[in-house]
Amino acid sequence: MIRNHLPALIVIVPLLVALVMPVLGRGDKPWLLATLASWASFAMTIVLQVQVSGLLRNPAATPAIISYPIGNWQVPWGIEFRVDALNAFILLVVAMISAVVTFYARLSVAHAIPPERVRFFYSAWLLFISGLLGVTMSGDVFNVYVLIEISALASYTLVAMGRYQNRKALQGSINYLVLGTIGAGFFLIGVGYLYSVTGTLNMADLSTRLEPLHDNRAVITAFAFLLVGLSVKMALFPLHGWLPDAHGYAPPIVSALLSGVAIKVGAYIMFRLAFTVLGVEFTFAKLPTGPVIWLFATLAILVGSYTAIQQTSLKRLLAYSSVAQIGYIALGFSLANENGLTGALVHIFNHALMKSGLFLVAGIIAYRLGESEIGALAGLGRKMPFTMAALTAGGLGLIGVPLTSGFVSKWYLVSGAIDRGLFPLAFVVLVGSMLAVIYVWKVVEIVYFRPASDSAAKVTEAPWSLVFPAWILVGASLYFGIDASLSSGLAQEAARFLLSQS
Amino acid sequence: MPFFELYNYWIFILLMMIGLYTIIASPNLVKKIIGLSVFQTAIFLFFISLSKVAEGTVPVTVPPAEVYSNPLPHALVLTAIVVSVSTMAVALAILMNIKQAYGTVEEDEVDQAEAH
Amino acid sequence: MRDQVILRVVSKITAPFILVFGFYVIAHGELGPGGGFQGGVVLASAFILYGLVFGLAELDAIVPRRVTDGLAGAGVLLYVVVGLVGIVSGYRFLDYTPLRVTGSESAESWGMTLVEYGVGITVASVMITVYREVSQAGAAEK
Amino acid sequence: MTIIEFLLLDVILLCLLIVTSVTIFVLHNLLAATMVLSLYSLVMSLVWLNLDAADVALTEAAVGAGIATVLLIGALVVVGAEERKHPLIHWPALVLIALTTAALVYGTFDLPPFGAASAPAQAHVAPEYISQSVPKLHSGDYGSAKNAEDQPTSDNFHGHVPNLVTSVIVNYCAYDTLFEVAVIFAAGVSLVLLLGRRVAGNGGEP
Repeated sequence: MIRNHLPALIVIVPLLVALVMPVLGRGDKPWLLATLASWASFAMTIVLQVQVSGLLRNPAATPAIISYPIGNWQVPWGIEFRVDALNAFILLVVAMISAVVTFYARLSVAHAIPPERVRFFYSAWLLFISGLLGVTMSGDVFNVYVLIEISALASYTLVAMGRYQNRKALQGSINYLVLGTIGAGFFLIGVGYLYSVTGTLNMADLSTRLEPLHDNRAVITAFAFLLVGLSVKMALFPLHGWLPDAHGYAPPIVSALLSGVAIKVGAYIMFRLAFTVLGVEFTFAKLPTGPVIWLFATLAILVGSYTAIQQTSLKRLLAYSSVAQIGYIALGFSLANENGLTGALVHIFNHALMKSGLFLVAGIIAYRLGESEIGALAGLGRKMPFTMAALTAGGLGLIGVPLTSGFVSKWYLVSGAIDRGLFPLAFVVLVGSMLAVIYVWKVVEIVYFRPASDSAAKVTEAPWSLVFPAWILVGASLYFGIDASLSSGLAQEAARFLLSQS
Repeated sequence: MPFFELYNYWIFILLMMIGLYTIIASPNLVKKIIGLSVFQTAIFLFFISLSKVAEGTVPVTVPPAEVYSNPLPHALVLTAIVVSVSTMAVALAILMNIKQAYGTVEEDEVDQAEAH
Repeated sequence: MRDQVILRVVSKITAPFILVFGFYVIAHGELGPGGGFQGGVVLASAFILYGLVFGLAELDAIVPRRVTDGLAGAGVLLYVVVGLVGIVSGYRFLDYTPLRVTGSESAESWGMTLVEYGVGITVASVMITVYREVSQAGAAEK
Repeated sequence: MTIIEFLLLDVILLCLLIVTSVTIFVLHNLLAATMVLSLYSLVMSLVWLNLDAADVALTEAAVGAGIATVLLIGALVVVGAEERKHPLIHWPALVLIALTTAALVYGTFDLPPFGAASAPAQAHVAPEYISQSVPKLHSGDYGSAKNAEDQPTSDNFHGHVPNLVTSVIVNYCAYDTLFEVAVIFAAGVSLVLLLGRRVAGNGGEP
């Protein structure tokens, strides 16, 4: 029975647990329930992925599309969950990262949040996850808005919870809130314009009814506003201003989910609207979306990486690096060919593993040292060997060294750029990697080649319950660098699906 | 004449822009939140304008009428209003924390306090 | 305001009427303007009035924080459970068919009514929580 | 009410909205700005009433003029009600707004005329909402998007809810509404997290 209701249950399970959180007591029970809920969602996502993907079935088949009309109302009247090769893949990323990060959360949250608030923290945490999972599956544009807003609302609060370490988290949170709400407002205007010329909110129905309307000025405006709104949500340059403070000062597990997953969900909606709702023809042939996005993507890569080099705090460095990495994803999007899209999608997967892993490492450091200044890491290479090895391995992935998963994504991106004959873009990817070498080396050098300060002399390796989950993510990112057949296979399937939509 | 066909849309744009201007131009964070409320409410006006049918009535079928205005945008706006007031509540709670931490809610003063 | 006898008496007398009116607005949503959200706000206003007149401590005595915390979740929970009934009885999520009132011509369903009450319960409890937290923060400031 | 009366009322109320929203920006006393904001909400709810959105108007009056005002006043008690004087002209903002306005107005030229009964929003999907004859699917299974079993059943939902807005909210858009309530819950949780229980000796804490 459960097998037939996965799209609904994946979202409902975390929501359900979030609801009972406030009546739980102190102690580990909230964490335990949250972990169970997030792993249950993850398990269901895997089953759903197998149901959808043609690659995982034997013999390999074309990917299925699963439609789940909520309340049994016929589409387009009712709201529909629609899972295809694209969002099954994104869903897997969201659920996987959420599950591992929640598993890690226990000590980190107990360290960062006053005990009487922990259960409310997990409640907001699960609402955040539930919203992200829902956005990924929803086939109704207004429903997407509502779900984006619930995950955003929860994340504003979660970011503000970083104030117990640094009051700047509050400033980051309010900026994120104001910009995020304006972005959501722009998205809503886009939805309104589309609704007024088509009379529908369902994505599949929209795409058929928009077909004859490609010259309609209202549709062009709607697309522009949807794009701007989503660029705010995914922190694409130059609308990334909220990201460094929000991701840099939030509690580490919140940064891990924001940087690893939340901005990717914004990127996913962009893929969804551009390819399956409006179509390649409209987005890339009629409008100059390609050049505009690759311009901003290039700037994001260069400015983000360059600013990352100048940071003195590890978490802010990682945050600026996320600005650059979103640039790579947008770059792949703008190429709109198979290799480019595969690169972007597989980078969503790979970067989620690496960046969430690295933020978990930053959380371990904050747990042990109480701060995340890079200078404080001096000499920790010997004191905390496993943690620092994870930091290094994740950093190598950000650079895109061969045999790490970062290399796989950049390989596809470069081939995508060359396929289109856009050699400067291939060059930008390489320059971005060079800049990443500088900011990663800056950290690695301090960790391994500087003598430990007096305060760091007594530091010991962190508990395994923190190091192990961080290593699951970093280890997975290494594994998918060596054997990329699963990750890039699914991404390629999704890319082909997107290109077959027009 | 396009004016009578479209003026409601243009007013929504004007109101929205006044809200957006308030958000950007006011350094006071509370004022920004007020601006945000003006901005969002203006977007809702757009949706309600879409639902209006000339000579239509309130979409309640008791007593029955010939033409009803479209109930769907009404339902959407009801949801969106609730979302917007929830966002406002969270924003104000964050501001109270900022006041506690920095002693001010003027954006530039908060920035200055951080620079030192 | 604790010395104001008239206020105290009047608010004690009106509170039950406000509550009844709140439930009326929730139930009336299917017929005319109104519904769970608006009714929930009315319900909460009865408690907020009580809190304004008698003070936060008195309000906490009638509705302890744990009760509002629990009810805030319980309202949404009721909604989700109605949805899950659809799944369990072989339909889909949020399908109200199994909750139909049998033999009713208008096919009125329990699903719709329960959902409206779920909304009302959550809205009322959250409004009370909001009032509590904001006025407490204001009191701490003085 | 004739068309002319309707338009006249609409235009007058919209002008009031412009006046109030500009006043909000110009006022430096935040308490006064809050009051004008609640006036803005009230006028807005009248506009919506005039546009046949009774439910929305009622909610906006309760939320915008009620809850939002109370929240703002509560916050102003803590953060202070006086805004520091600042120049009214902010050039980057003006440029940004000019661009946004241009884009939005450009789009309006292809929007269906205001009030047109033939507009797509009125002609597609909406008639079934109004007649409450939305087809209902039968099975609880899925396999592919076009499942043979997923034919609409003859057993349509002919429940007749007089208030069509409620009918849309709790039936066809029930999922939106579920998450709308979840947003309210999230706001409650957020407030407890952000403000909660910082006064010593509060009751009810385990």
